[in-house]
Amino acid sequence: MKKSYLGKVMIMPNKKLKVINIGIETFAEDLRKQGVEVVHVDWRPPAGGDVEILKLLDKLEEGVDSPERDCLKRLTSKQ
Amino acid sequence: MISQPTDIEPQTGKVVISGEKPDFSSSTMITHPLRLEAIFIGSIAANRSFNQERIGQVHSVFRRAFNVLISDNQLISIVRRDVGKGPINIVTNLPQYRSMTSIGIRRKYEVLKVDDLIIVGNNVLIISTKNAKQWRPRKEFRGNLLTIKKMRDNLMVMKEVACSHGHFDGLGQLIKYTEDEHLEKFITKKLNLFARMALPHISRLLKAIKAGSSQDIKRSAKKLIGFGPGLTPSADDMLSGLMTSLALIAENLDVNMNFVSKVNKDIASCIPGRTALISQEFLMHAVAGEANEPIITLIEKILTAKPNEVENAAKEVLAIGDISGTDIVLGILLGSQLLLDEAQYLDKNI
Amino acid sequence: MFEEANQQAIEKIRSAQPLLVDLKPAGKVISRMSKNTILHAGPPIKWERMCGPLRGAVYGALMYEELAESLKEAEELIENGEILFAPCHEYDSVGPMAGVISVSMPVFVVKNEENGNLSYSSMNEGLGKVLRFGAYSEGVIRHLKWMEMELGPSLELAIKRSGGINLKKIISQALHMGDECHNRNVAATSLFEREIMPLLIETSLETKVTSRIAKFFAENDHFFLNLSMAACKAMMDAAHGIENCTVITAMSRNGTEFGIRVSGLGDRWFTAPAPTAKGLYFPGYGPADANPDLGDSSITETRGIGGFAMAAAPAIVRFVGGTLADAVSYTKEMMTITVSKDYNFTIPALNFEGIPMGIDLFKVLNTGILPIINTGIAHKKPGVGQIGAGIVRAPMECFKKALKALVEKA
Amino acid sequence: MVVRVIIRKDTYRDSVTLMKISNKVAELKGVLQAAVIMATPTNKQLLRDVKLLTDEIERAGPNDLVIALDTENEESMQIAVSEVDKLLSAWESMEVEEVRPKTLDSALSIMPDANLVMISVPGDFAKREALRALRKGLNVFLFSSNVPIEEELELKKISKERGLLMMGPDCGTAIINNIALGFGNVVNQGPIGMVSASGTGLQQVSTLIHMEGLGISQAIGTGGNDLSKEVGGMMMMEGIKLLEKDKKTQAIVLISKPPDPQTGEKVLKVAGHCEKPIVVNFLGEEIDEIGKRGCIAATTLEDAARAACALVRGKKIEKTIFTLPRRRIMSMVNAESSKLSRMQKYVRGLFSGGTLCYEALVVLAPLIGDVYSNIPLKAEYELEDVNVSKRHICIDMGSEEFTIGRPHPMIDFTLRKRRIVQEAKDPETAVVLLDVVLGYGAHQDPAAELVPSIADAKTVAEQNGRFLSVVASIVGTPEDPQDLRKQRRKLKGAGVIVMPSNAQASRIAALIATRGTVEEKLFG
Repeated sequence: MKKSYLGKVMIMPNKKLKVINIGIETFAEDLRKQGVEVVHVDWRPPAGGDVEILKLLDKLEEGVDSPERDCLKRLTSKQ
Repeated sequence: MISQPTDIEPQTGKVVISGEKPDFSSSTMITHPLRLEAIFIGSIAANRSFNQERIGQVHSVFRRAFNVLISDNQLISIVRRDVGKGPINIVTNLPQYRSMTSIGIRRKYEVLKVDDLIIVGNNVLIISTKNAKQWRPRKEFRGNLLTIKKMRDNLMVMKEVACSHGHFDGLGQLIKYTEDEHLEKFITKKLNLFARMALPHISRLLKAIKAGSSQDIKRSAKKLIGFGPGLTPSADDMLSGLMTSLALIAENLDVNMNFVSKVNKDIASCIPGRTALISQEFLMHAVAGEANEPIITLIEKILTAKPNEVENAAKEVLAIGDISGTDIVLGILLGSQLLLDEAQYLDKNI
Repeated sequence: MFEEANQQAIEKIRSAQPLLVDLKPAGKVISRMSKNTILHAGPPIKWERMCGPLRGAVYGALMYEELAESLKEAEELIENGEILFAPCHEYDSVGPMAGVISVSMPVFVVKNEENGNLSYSSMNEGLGKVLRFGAYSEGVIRHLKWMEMELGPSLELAIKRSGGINLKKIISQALHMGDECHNRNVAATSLFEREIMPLLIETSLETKVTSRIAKFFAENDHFFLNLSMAACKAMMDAAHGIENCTVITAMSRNGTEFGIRVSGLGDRWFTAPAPTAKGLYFPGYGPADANPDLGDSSITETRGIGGFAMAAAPAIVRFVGGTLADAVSYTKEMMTITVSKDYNFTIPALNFEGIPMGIDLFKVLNTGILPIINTGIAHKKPGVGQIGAGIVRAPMECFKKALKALVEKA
Repeated sequence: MVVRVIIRKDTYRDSVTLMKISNKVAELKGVLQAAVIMATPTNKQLLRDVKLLTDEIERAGPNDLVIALDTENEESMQIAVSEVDKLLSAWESMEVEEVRPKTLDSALSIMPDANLVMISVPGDFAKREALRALRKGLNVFLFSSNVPIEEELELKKISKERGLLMMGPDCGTAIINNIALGFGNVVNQGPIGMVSASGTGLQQVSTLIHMEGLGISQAIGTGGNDLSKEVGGMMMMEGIKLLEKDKKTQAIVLISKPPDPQTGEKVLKVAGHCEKPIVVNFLGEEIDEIGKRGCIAATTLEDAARAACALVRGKKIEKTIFTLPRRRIMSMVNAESSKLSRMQKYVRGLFSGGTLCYEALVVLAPLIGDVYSNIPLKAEYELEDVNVSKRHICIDMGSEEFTIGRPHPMIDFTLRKRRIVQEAKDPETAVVLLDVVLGYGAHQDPAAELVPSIADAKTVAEQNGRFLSVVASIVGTPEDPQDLRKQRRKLKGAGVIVMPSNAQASRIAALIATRGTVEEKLFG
């Protein structure tokens, strides 16, 4: 059974929120004002905002983009 | 809810950054300037820059600001919003994620003034001052004064915030021990090198101020100015906090003005040549109770506002530089305590 | 599965060893190259749709090959369908700007030792009125003849003596000397000359000849560009044609259309209208005079130098209207759309980070970040030449089309 | 002991940078001291004292940067020196501006231990980003709206499998570990947990709890559609389980607009089995429905807040009609209504918070009969044209028809200001009823925005021989950036009757509009 990340965030009282903000930048600033570490993503619409293309893309990437591999990737990327 | 990631912060949009979108109006091979708007211009910066064609030369470049050397060792600072208003500051709308060090400005670049434009380097940066408001550090505070007791409570609030949010690699470490006027007895406590070395001089300075002895004030000031880590040496920050608070509180509270201004003048007399240029600037203004807005606001809040406002104001100051903010707060704490004692004494006895 | 395929491609690109091994008239080395073949930059295009500079270059080439005496004759030939137009890329070749190569033009022969594949590129003519910008005056043709009769054969001898000049080495050194090997080649050109001159002298030509060649080199900072392109072509072709591979193996423009090729999608081109570069113009010119983007030189970006290595060339970041910080962020940005980095080529300003390697179709679409290309800006009228320099982004449309093709295939 | 100094003539670095260097180096093995200081006379003296002074420094001036190193041995000195050089040159070679990552992946490479992703991109793209975040084991706060329901379902399924928070889509606010996300208020940490499908509902309850002197343990937002038939209250049920486990939580409050019947039942069942006491406010939902399942039912957000507080304090739960005594209220009412002309008889509620609007409808309906709206209680009271008032109205100005192409009314007051004056022109308008929402994300000074148009409105009425009564409630705390007290003062200054809660504001509006005739009905 996977470890519950949520448990980490919610139940440990001194667990620090560390936030990645994608979209409206003022949200990032509001969090900084509250002393939260934030990384703001300078987001732009993928595929030039072409939703149909994105559907195709997701279809192709299904399986390729399997969660397990992502987790693995993150673990390795941390080293 | 909002269905577009439109950034509600307008200034990010304003800036025309060269690179992928150069401005086509000019069809010659000159470098394309970054255009900024000045929002506020400090009164002193205005005097220093606006009656001349050639303002000066870029002296130093930092992430949030760059300094221009005018003449006979005077500076003005061109700063990002997050630095805030100040007597020698020109506040621009450079968005926070752009660093002054990365917009092509280099040391020794010429800084010229054409009409209401400030031009840096060979058209590397052009700042329009057309819509800039003048800012002069306020001396009289707006809100009604609190009782001395309440002011003291506010000081405690500031102290607590500093203890929890401060950086203690400099003299700021002493904040924890400012209860007792005989500071030096804590010398045995585990202090960092700088705090340990500075402590005796600080407590001597405080005694000297109480006693009003110019000689001793100068003696210990000389030991302190330019002392400590950081670009603006730790002790300088402490002193500018001290002098600013003395001047401003004296201005607003019923205590002997001349006494204070004399203290500050004595300290001022020791400054020249003893510390880095930038630090010297801050000290010199502090003498007259002039400082960057966050510092003034903090002192104002201590005298007039509720604890939570003091807390926020203190956080603003603590955020200055790395350890500078904490050192400044130390100075404010010492200065305020001094004058509040004085004021209370007058309340009682006159 | 894409992942594995892409890793394969990356290995091919990383391990490629491009050597300059020969220099011969195109007809002698490029297969399928006939007397009436005209190779041009970018994806395939019919005469009717060719832009000014390209047409100019074609006229020039036909007259240079003495297939036509005048424009009129040239046009007749073309209208009678006697001329076979084809993209350089489809003949293992690359050419800057118009990129026109005809049968008797001497071309560099670059061999990828690792993989055995060959690539070819024309010799750089220098600046001013030149064929690649569509100039076809007598002077231009005379210069081409000189390159064919004197420069070509002489260099051929020298190159033969060298036993193969390692272009990878030169490029990686040049990146440490302020070149990005697309819009700036001063260092690379000097490095190349340092290798070639002694050999050239050994070949004991007349002093007059040697000095003419030396002078030609000295006046042409961009001589290495065509070699840089051939090297990149040799490296990228090694990664072409891998099943399920989504790495972009070619980006190229013919002045009308911008085209890309994807490793796993065979020799198909995915095209969109060519964008016009944004940048800085020489005195007296403006965007109105600019021709849409042109040339095979974006093969350098495809390999991860040029615009992708902008951070290596502070000298030209102002030239494309930016600051060093912008340059650094360009390179960092490109890293988000490539499969990997290549530490054979490092960038001092990024603390010796490797260059971005292997543009991934998926990453481009997922991030919406488009490949950035350093480019010269040609005047839209034939023969006027370069009027500025700047940057363009590859059009999103190309990548969308490629994805659709991939889906159909899957 | 080895001593060395590195001097950079006229070198300037941000003090932050300088300190980073000295701290980094000081951490190195074998380094006894590392000081980054300016070569001022006093600092030289110091170096002399600690035996770090060398001729080089003697020669340096107050504007020269000195890095003084003191290490155990030559070897560690070598390391330290090269480290300093590396660090300095790193900044010299390119003083990068703060890197702005372009994708979640690159952001993660900067902050590998991130644990929550906030997403506010357009709806079409929201799912992709959220999905990527969940797959990387990150909790998600999804602010974006217009996300198809089946996508929401997919996201929440995955989050459930992986034990992650999936707050939203269309999630306005949440309070996690005492941090306000999105449109949130600054409230104390405390014993009361919340799960809310309504942003403003969460804000109203959490702020009232704060004003009661208690606080919030965790307030989980679920997004507006969580209790729909399709989504089936997934996140709310997860939330309840979580708060049940959470040691800091003593009582739980659930907030939602009326849920889909089966879903509501499912949720209440889970709530019923929870060991901790649960207060439920499903605006307008039949009380006994909830009571049956062992939860405490609250008709208004305020009652929900007070009930939770009472539970924690072990006090008896009481309904609040007004916090002020009846007499005070009635004199306020008379003072206002006596000035009204005969024609003026309608309440005109203009809301920025959807839930607050709905609550007003629920409170007003039994008092003054049916109220027209763009989100009516009964279909027949749907306004055919939201821009034209008829009889009593309560309008949610945060809903689609008003927000297309412009920011939410909590940020952009243009439309509401215009409407206030418009209502003042209508001879039948007796009371304009407003909500004012403070906190992060909201306008930095709503009162300053409203006061001028309220003044205009009142003059318009006056010029036509009428008096316009304006009633408002403020959702916020004194700790909010806008400071509740400041806002209240400004509004009162403009002649606005400011009530402590939306419910109370609605009630007094009803009293004023009816000249107190509903007093008996109200106080019973």
